Amino acid sequence: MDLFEYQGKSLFARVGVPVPEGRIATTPAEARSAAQDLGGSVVVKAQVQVGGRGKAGGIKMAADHHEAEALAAEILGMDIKGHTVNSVWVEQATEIAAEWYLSFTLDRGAKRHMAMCSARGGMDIEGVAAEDPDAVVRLHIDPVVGMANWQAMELVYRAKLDRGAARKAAAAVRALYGAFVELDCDLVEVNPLILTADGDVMALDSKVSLDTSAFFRHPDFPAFREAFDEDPLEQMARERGLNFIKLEGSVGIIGNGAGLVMSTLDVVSLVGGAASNFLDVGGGAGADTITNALEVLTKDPTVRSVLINIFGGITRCDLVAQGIVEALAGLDLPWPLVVRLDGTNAVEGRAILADAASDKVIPAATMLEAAEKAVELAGGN
Amino acid sequence: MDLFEYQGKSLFARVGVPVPEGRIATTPAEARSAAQDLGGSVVVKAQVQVGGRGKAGGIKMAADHHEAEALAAEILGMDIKGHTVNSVWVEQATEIAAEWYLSFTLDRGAKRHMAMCSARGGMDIEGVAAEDPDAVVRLHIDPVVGMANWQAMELVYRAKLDRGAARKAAAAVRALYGAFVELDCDLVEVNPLILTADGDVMALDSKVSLDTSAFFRHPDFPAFREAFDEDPLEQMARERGLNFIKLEGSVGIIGNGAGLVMSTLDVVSLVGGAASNFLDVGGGAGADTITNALEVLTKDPTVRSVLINIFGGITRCDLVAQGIVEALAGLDLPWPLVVRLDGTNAVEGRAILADAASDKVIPAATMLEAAEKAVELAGGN
Amino acid sequence: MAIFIDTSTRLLVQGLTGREGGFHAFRNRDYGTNLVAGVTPGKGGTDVSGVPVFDTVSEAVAATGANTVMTFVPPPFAADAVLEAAASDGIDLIVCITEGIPAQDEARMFNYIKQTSDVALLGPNCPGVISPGKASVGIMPHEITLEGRVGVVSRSGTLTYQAVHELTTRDIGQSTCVGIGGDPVPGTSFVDCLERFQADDETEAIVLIGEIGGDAEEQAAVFISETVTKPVVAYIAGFTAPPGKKMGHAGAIISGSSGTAIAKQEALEAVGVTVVTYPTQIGEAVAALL
Amino acid sequence: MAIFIDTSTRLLVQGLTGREGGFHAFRNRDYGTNLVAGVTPGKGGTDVSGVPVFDTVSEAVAATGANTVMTFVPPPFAADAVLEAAASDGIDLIVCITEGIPAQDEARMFNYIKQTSDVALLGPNCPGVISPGKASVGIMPHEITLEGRVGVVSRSGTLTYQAVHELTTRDIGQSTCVGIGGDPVPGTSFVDCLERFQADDETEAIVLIGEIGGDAEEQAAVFISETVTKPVVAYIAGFTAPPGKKMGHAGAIISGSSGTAIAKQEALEAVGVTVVTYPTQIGEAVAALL
Repeated sequence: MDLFEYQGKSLFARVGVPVPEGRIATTPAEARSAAQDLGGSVVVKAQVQVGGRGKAGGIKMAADHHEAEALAAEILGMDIKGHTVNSVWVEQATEIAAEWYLSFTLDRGAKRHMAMCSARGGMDIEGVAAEDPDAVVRLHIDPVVGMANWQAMELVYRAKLDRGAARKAAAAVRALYGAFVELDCDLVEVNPLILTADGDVMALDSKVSLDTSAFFRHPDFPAFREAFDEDPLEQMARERGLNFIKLEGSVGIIGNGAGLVMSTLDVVSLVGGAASNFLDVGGGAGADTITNALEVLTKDPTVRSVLINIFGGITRCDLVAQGIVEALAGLDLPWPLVVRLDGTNAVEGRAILADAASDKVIPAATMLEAAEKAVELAGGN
Repeated sequence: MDLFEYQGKSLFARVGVPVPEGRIATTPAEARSAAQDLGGSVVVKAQVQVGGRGKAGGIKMAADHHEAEALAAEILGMDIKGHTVNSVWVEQATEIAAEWYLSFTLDRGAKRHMAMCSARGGMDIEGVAAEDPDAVVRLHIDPVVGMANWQAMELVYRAKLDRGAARKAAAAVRALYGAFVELDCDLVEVNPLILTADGDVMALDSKVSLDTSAFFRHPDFPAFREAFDEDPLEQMARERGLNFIKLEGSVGIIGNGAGLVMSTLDVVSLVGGAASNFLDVGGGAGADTITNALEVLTKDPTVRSVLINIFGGITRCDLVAQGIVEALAGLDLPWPLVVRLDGTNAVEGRAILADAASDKVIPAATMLEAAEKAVELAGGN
Repeated sequence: MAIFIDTSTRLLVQGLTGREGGFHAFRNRDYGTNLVAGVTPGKGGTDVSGVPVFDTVSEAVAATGANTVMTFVPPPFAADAVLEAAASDGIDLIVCITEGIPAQDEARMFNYIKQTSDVALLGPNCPGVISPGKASVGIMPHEITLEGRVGVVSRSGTLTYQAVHELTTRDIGQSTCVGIGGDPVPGTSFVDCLERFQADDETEAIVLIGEIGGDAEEQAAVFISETVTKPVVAYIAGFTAPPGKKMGHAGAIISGSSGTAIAKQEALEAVGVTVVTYPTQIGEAVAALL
Repeated sequence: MAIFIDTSTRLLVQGLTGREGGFHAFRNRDYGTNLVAGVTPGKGGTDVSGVPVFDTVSEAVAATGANTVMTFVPPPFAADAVLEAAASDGIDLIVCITEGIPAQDEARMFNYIKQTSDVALLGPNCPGVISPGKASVGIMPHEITLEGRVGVVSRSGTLTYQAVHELTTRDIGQSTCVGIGGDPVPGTSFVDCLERFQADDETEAIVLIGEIGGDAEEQAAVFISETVTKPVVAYIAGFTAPPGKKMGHAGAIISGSSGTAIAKQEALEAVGVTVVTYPTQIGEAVAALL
């Protein structure tokens, strides 16, 4: 779960990494009063869960609170890569002596944590990494014991951060690694991590992605969502425990298992259609899960046909069929349903659908046949 | 550094292990007032840094504060295995449903932590271990990752602690292991760890030994010493950074390195004498260290001769000789000094002593010769 | 032979007394798997349909000679359970079905097991493994399998079933079908499975089902070119998946151009693997190579 | 050959810029040890008497080909420094001189190195190792040594010197003298050293200096009876040491009757080791066996 910059910074402050003081604002007036509180010049920063704000004009420096108000008025409501700016973070401006890059993530290839650090932060770090790989130092960390002090020092020295600030930088590196592990993050990225004119080390930005599987250890984390501008369909699906992603096409997809659903998307595309969503009901879906999934799709006006592709294992096809029948009865489904059932209790499931004898339900014997029918019913692409 | 029971219990409480409420008292009147505070029946427990208090009559149950006062009057001032009782711990009496034994220490052979647990606690646990080894369950713990929850459960089940209390017992086990590691203990022993009549798990005793090498991480730990009734000679030596243990004989021993000093004790004994102390000046002793060591021995009236046995490595024999010369000048040394110097700068050291030409200093060429002379000068045993 | 499990498998189930654990354990037993023990702390001394339940793995292993563990334990406790199984002498395979274990727990668990033990870990978040006609450990629908000589390995549960189904309906049997699970740190990788299939006398061809993300397929391609002499058919899912909305740059810097379906397809084709476009083509492609 | 160090040793000193570290490092160099680098974080790019100093071990190893590390780092930072050295490819021996490392740090350090690396660790709290005529790493007084064919291994620093002195004054030279250190968790045990001496062509006899506490001598006795064919002379210190004022029962339960000087003497004598009564007898006893 990706956090806003200011939310990530609140976590940094929790582990003792200095961040500039700031306030959140959702209106220009709030931004003015925030700037007035903070005093002096401030930075007004669009809060969006996507990179590239700076280039898009979402980060502006204001000399005083009047200018902060004017800039907030410009930035609030902006569209940045499809994300509407609903809030700005107003923070004290900082004098920067050096800008570094630092991140912690899992290196899936090595199955270990990876720290990356560069003295060339604050700019296009992917470009830096591509053009001069040595400029981004990588260091593996054994998750069993975590990051040792010597590793933090080695990272700092190898990345050639300012030597005079090495110990302070290493302390920030370890604290941020601590946040990565203890707060169950999938990603902690700071760009830039800065050296201030006063010789302190400070996180000027944050990109933090939380592992939702670990929320049982962090009961306060789900509340971060309240600030999100979540797609209503995705929110509805999430609240029903469904793994849903909105896409651009017209064929609604429901399947069990991420791999099978991805494969279904591919097959729909190969036969000339396009999926309107990715929806994985997971393992062991009951009838309720299926009616819930169908109800989510009824809220999406772009859907013109729906393909249900189930290969039963832990999931029982008879329960899936029962869920479809319940949805036919209880919901006003505005589109035809192509249904392919195989695996556990598939015979029983097909029989239940045949008994229901609804002209909205079109059975299919294979994934390919199902995709062809669903695309045809959606009227092609 | 061995703690009093009540000091160890204060550490247990810090890590969330329940202990009975109690107060420390150094007079019968304090004991009465402590018992009054606590209310109901109490236990009055001698605080000494040695085992076997119970058998020696150092633990008594009092029905009320009057009895507590009377019992404290009996116990305070008692001698338990050479330790004078200067304080008693007055704690609320607890109804005991079961008494267990639990300890954590380092198993030097396996080089891992070892947990030991028994359902037959509260009694002579060494006897239990000798007579029925299976009654004391042993479990190695990898210090790299510490004690997992499953290990705590395994310990509890294998030791056959009361099944209904397994989860509470395992939680106490893990908390006490946490104390062992995080508080840098050499030993954490609880005998008995009890199941109360209410089904709770509680530490009714504590034997905690702290690793003084780790005091830099625990700035509050040296203060535990203030309650100790330390031997004045040992205290003086400790404050001067010397490793000193008082013994029963008449030959004072000063050497560098624990192994060499132990060997010197053995040789003194083999030639018919007995050492009055163990005193290791450690590595790299300067002249000051030697004068300090000699000054400590001047405070010991049992010393009749002193043997200085130095094999220089990091320690320079010339500095040792210089320290002896300074002591001869500055202190009134009441006994003859047999000095054996070998290793780094031994020739220079011997020359310095020869130049000093004191009749109090008797050079010796070997350990054996030195021991023979020192024992002779002490007048035999 | 088969790989991972066969008729010598003696299965212990962590969480046998739970609804899911019990359901699948007895399905496995009905298939012929030798289910010898269950472990649920606090339920030691009881039994489920005659299968004895113990408080600890070591006690269960000592009493029953179990050599394989299946873990059905809720996510907050699953890593601890797997580490208990890994520490027990006598266990050489752990199949962790549990989905939703925190990534940090998985990373610690994987690395600690690798550093201190020789046990093989399948999963977590995997459907398990089935050696048709011999044994089944996990949640795969065994009805769709057929005894034979094709090894199947997959990161995705339901796509595994799809692939097996395509083989069985063409009368092509399987030596062993393995779901390695889709989590970021799977205990067993494609490479581990390819190595076992290559060494297995009863396996003549291999089907590999991959998907976008990570570089497991790229690593498999390298291993195939260096070591695997048996024919391999692959299918990759996710060509039309939307580009991941991954935050930050770290992932992109680490993975470079790898991780996309097209990159995986190209890597596999470059080392002679037949990569099919539709899952339905898996059967034909294998038939053509046998 | 000798063991641990010889003319191929390339020494890196952690803490070369400190007073103690510098003093002993240059004494080692004066003896003939090839001192190639120092490491002190923050002092990279400087040098001490021409020996280059680096910020990190990996940088120093890359630049100088160091294969042996001597650690002179204060106790609070020593375990971290040793782990840095152990993680560096190319280092195969670490000699940790530092005294006073917390026991918990030592236990973690020892076990993690054993689980993840093949590096040998001598110490902590040890005087080091000297292969007379070849190299010296540590704080031992090399003046008392003599090149020859007797291996010496000891838990005690000054007793090692005493033993070496007894040999040299009788013109009996040493192949290598090793102080394994007296801390509860020494990186290298008697058994490790006996194994190396047994395999070393240049060692004909072995002197072992033990002391009370632990069971290292008892383990050595078992190893000697099983594996060592070369003659062994031992000396044990601590016959008259007062019984340890150890608190609690755990230690007594673990060690049972082992740990006393007499138990160690008996264990060694039972496997044919000559155990002498006075340290001064070491020389005669070795002479009698050669």
